[in-house]
Amino acid sequence: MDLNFGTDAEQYRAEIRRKVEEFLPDDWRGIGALPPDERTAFIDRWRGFLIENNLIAMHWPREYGGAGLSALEQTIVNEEFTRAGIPLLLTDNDASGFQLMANTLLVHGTQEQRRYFMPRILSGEHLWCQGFSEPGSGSDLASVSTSARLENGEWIINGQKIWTSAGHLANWMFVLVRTNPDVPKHRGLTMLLLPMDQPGVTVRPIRQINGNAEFNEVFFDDARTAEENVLGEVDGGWAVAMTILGLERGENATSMLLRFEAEFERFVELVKRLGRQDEPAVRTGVAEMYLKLRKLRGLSLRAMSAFVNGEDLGPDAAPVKLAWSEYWQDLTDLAMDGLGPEAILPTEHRPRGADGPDLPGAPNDSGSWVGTWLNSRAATIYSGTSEIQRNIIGERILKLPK
Amino acid sequence: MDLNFGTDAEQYRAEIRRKVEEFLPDDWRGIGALPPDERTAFIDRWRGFLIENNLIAMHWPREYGGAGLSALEQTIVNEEFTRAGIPLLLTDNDASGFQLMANTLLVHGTQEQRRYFMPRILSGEHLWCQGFSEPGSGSDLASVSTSARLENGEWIINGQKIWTSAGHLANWMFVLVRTNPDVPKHRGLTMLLLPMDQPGVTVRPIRQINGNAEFNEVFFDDARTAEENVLGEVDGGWAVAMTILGLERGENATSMLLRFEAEFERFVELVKRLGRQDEPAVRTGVAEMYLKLRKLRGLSLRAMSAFVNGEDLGPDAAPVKLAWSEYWQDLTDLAMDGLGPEAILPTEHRPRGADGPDLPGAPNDSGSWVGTWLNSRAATIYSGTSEIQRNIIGERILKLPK
Amino acid sequence: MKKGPLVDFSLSVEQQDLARTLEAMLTRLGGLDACRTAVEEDPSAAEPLWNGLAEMGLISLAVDESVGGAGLLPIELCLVHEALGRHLAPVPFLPTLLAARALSRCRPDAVRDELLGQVLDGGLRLAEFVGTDAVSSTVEVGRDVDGRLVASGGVDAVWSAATIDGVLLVADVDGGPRLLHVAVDRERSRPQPQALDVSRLAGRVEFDAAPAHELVPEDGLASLREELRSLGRLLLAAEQLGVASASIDSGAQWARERHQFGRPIGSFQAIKHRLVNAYNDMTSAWTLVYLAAWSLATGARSTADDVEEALVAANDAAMNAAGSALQVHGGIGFTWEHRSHLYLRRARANSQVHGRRSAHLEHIATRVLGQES
Amino acid sequence: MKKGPLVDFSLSVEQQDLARTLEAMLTRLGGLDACRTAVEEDPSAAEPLWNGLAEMGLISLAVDESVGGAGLLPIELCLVHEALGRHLAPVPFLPTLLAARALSRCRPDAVRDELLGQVLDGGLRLAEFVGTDAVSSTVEVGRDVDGRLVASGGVDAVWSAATIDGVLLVADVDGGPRLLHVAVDRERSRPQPQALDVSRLAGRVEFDAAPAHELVPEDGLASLREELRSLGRLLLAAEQLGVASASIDSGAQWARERHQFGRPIGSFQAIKHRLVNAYNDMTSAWTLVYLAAWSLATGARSTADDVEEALVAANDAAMNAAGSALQVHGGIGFTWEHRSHLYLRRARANSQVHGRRSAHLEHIATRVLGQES
Repeated sequence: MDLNFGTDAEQYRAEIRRKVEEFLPDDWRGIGALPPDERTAFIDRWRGFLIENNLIAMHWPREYGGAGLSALEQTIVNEEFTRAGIPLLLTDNDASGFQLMANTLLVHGTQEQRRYFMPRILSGEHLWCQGFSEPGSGSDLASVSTSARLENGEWIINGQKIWTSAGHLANWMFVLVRTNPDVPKHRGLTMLLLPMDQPGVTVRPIRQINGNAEFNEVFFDDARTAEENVLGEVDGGWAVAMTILGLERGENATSMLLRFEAEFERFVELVKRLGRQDEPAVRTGVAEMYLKLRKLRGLSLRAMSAFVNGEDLGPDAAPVKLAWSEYWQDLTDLAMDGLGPEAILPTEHRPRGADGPDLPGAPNDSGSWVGTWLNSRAATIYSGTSEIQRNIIGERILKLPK
Repeated sequence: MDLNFGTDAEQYRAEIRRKVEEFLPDDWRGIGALPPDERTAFIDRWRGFLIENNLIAMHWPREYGGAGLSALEQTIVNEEFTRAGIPLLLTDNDASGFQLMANTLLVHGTQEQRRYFMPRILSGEHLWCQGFSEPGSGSDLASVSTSARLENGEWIINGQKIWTSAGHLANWMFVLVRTNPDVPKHRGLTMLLLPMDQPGVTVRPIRQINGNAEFNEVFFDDARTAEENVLGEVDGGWAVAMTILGLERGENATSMLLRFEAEFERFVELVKRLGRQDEPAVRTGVAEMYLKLRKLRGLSLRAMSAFVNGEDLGPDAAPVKLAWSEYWQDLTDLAMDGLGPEAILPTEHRPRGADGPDLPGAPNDSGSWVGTWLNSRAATIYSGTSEIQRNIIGERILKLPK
Repeated sequence: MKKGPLVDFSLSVEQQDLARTLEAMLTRLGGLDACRTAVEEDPSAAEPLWNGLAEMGLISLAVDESVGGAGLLPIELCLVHEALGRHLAPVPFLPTLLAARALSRCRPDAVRDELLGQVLDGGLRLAEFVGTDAVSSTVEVGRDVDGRLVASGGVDAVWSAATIDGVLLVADVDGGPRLLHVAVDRERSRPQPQALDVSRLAGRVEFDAAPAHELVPEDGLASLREELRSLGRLLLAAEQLGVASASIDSGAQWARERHQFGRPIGSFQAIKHRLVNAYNDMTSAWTLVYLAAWSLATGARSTADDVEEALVAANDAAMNAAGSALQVHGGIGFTWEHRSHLYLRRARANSQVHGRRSAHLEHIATRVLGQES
Repeated sequence: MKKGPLVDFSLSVEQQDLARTLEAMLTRLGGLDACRTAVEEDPSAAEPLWNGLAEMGLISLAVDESVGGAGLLPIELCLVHEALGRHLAPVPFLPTLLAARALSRCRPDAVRDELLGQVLDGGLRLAEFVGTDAVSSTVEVGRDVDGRLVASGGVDAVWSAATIDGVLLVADVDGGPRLLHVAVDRERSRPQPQALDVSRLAGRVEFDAAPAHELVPEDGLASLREELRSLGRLLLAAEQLGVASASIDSGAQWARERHQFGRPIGSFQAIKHRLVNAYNDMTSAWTLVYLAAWSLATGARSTADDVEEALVAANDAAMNAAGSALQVHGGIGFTWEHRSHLYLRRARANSQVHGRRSAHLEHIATRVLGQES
């Protein structure tokens, strides 16, 4: 057990921090402080910085155009970018492309697939999305019914997917389909790679309760893809899906933590701005939240430690997800209570993503907190509901029966 | 809706209160304030008072020697006795005899059974206990395996019961046994009435975590009872058991509430004695507990209203049980936190029953709270665990599937 | 001794009729769908509902008989607000009712009498900031050339802002707080889309030298404010019971229908017990709301405290129920098209109106433990 | 750049060996059964355990090398206390260890040297009230005819009271607080059966003109008390992790074996998720305890705060785990014979030692929000 950061790591961190500081303007307060219409231009300049410093695909091996950084270096870079108030993903499709698709190709892809797809992710030519859930298959993923059959060297796909993040912006999709209806449900699935720009594919955005539309329904009506566009084995799609769902490896554990720590500071500022810091129930509530944040810190550091030391976190990733999603809902509930009548007609500022705290540098106002409160409601549902997370811990760690 | 007490009721209450006050000594502070060795003598005098005022079996019909009080009158009497700090049950067997057995005889007993057994309960000749749970059958009561077979006009009983309250003091038991192993499990059960003073019955007390032994294991080794000692139908014991388990009719709803309200006052006294009333987390915790107590009050009044108005509370009894048992555990946890190091070596005063707050008038000391804290741990287990209560509400009120 | 009455929670035949009639009307007029249409497309979709409520004469339940009402009937009003909450009625019924109560408790004059008459007829919709403070209020009151009071400025968080005819508020006049009615030009009011509770069509109402009329409370302004605060809190608490009940019904229905892993999800205890906890919270809050209504009806000294405790319990119950219903629905509950967020927003917005939970807790602590020293 | 080290939570080979050896010894010496025997029948049943710990020389992990120890090793000490908590070891190891630490930080003299030597050899069991206040302390210190210090009175809540050889405590001498060692006559000490934690065999220790010796802390008494408070809290928190872990194991095992309604009860989510919540509490508390141990080991300025937060988290985790295990066991868990209550009592008693949860919360609030004004 050694809970210090090593000297080498601190040197590397200092180097990254210096580069970032040189790049950023003097009055930089985080991307949330930029007027929304200037953010795209900033992201483009930032992409240039990443390319210049060979940090654009930092976790990919060099042979596919990545930076080949070690787990420790990735962690440090992610932390430093987060600390600077810069999002780690530059487009809405980066999570699916740079992270999920690329990492899965490295596990299950053929050499040809890697050589073909990875450079196109890097260049931005291919923008990926994922097709897993269906209206009838949410927590019970193995029950998907979208079907694919092989005809004349092409897969013909019919059915529907839902909750496809950034599907309206993507031109490729990895999609879990049923290729054999006659075997037990886990064994008849295949992961296909599918070009979206074709008549058989229809994308319909879903408006969420925060007013945004990040997710989509995707309909397949004799959609087609080439026979070789199978990731992994035919009828072996379940294993590939499990790889993808298990890709929460820990490189973001501490950068996510930094976002929550920054948000907690905003929360304390809010409490003080509202003048409620002497109220007994506020003091008690804030102390309880701080304790939860500290526990989240402990769990996040442990997850990061496992990642850096090359261990597989496995089911121990579930307590981290549970901790942050439930902490987040409690914190935003407390912020809403603090806002009182201000929250009824909030400012027009609306945080966009439901994946975590408002952007760094964003105004600390009623719009920010009302939007964040709404967004936080989704956190116990996506990426495996809290109920499923608890089942995972109960069955895989405590060995309780199904 | 009429949430006042009526004038007639208030007159009756005043009359009862006057009689009780006349009986009690001037310095009376509740039975818990008596030295333990004087309590039995007091209970004996109190029994005389009850007999004299025809209140000894107040809910029984007059033809069986009861007072035949209306539901409203029973409620008022129970409240007044409780307010005066006198326990409603005079012996440990009264709950099984005066309440469960007598009320069940009134529903399922034959005229002969009522005429034979009820006077003997009244005189104290028969002291009853119940035999339901078995080591393998707790929440799943229908799976009991203690067996009875008919031989030469007698039932021969073999098996084991557990959690028999006051079984070591009883001389009769109503016992749920399997008389037909070849039908679905709910349909092969019979409720037998069994004399305990016989060689085939062995009673072994179970020491509880509070150091007391109120419960027992009871072993049957060719125990016998006469063929006619069946309550209800042969193989119809499940219906009788359900009647018994449903006998929480509401007459005690408000007297139980009064006990918790008195305990809350003791708790507030304790907080002040410890000088912790200005601590923010104490203020918050006390306010949250008070809110829970108020909710318990609302639920208890509703249960009493249903009883007085002749309605069957049915599954709506479950929220009351859940509310008080979980409130009680939270309150005693808070009291333990307040006690701090005092609780490590508490006074020797140990509250006895796990069925509710310490006796009225008992010393407000560390022994009282440590003992009550331990006792409260059982409240979410006995009389249907919290898990079972929630199933009942979910399935019978919200119509959720099993 | 005869049976009861003694703490009888059952509804009288008249009360049952009232609840049934109102429920039937709300269902006939489209229930939640009407709300959805009013929110998404055309605010006037809520007109039939307002007219239906007006025809039932429900405002009169908050006005004494001496001034043309039916007498203040808190139990009946709670039943009404439970139903309105259940259907998320997108009309400014509660503020109008509270304004009517306020008008009825003011010294009669021509303006008051006309306003009260119109309100009782359902011809006027009012906003009310007497029992609560107006949000972001910037109202300046002066006099026009004829010496008549005129108000300029605006208030935020007005329910159904686009349909409001006037506002009852407290503002400084000649150096002291006065109760005023300010006429509203509907052209200057509109709902704002970022409102927390989109089903309220809440928004900002602005005045520019609008005619204002001073009203004189019979028992003084402070006493009127206190009365309206208790009544407003009680009825909002009752509305929260309706929000909770509809949320639990919605969640339970989905849990019965939705299958995963070959079973209805309601058979999983994680789902079942979550809904049960919400049901228990609602049930206990229900008892506190009606006990508080009884306190108010009988003028009990504990009324303000009883109402405060009922309000906290009802807010908690509504938030728990709406949050649980959303979670039980999973992804579909997070979509704009689904009703889950409408209930969640209503539950939360209602919780914001009458003081913070943290402040209520400290009031309770003070009652139990005494002032913090 | 090479891999790590960077926040590495994994145990070194030596640490794993230490944990394994200790666990094996505790199991070999009867584990919980030995505790049960010591509690129910004969306190001397715990002797082999004490001797085993002494042979392993574990006290030396709290004593600097300069005075004969192995250097203060908080991580290793946490591992040791996790194991002791898991087995509810009925020996006064922690107070003796803290006393040893205190002795090692005092100015050497003949008495100190002899006491320290004996403690390091395992020949002495001490109670310690330096980092905490003694409970119900009524100690009066005076001088005998030869001018030597003597103490009379007693202290409550001494662990393993019947086996204690001496007490380290702070008492007034000549008008100021001093650190004293008071020799104990074992005949005057006994466990008391109503003790909350029966497995501690806690009781009252009394003195009657017992020889007392003043010890002089090298860096002053206040600084020593603070150091011992942090170390004591940390190790008690580590013990709570062991209590939590054993409780969860016990509950999970029962949930796998016990069948009701034709299924193992662990397949019901009400049971499964309850144990999972306890596991999550324990896991997060585990990380805070070891991070706090690291702070203490490296002398971080945040040590006292880190330790306080770890302690609250570990107390909560132990209470949740022990309470959940009892509930999962149902009736059988409420019996004296079952181990559930031993864990519950230990978890609760440990939570009573180092300040109230409410007070810790207010300290945290002050750190985050500033003093209440």
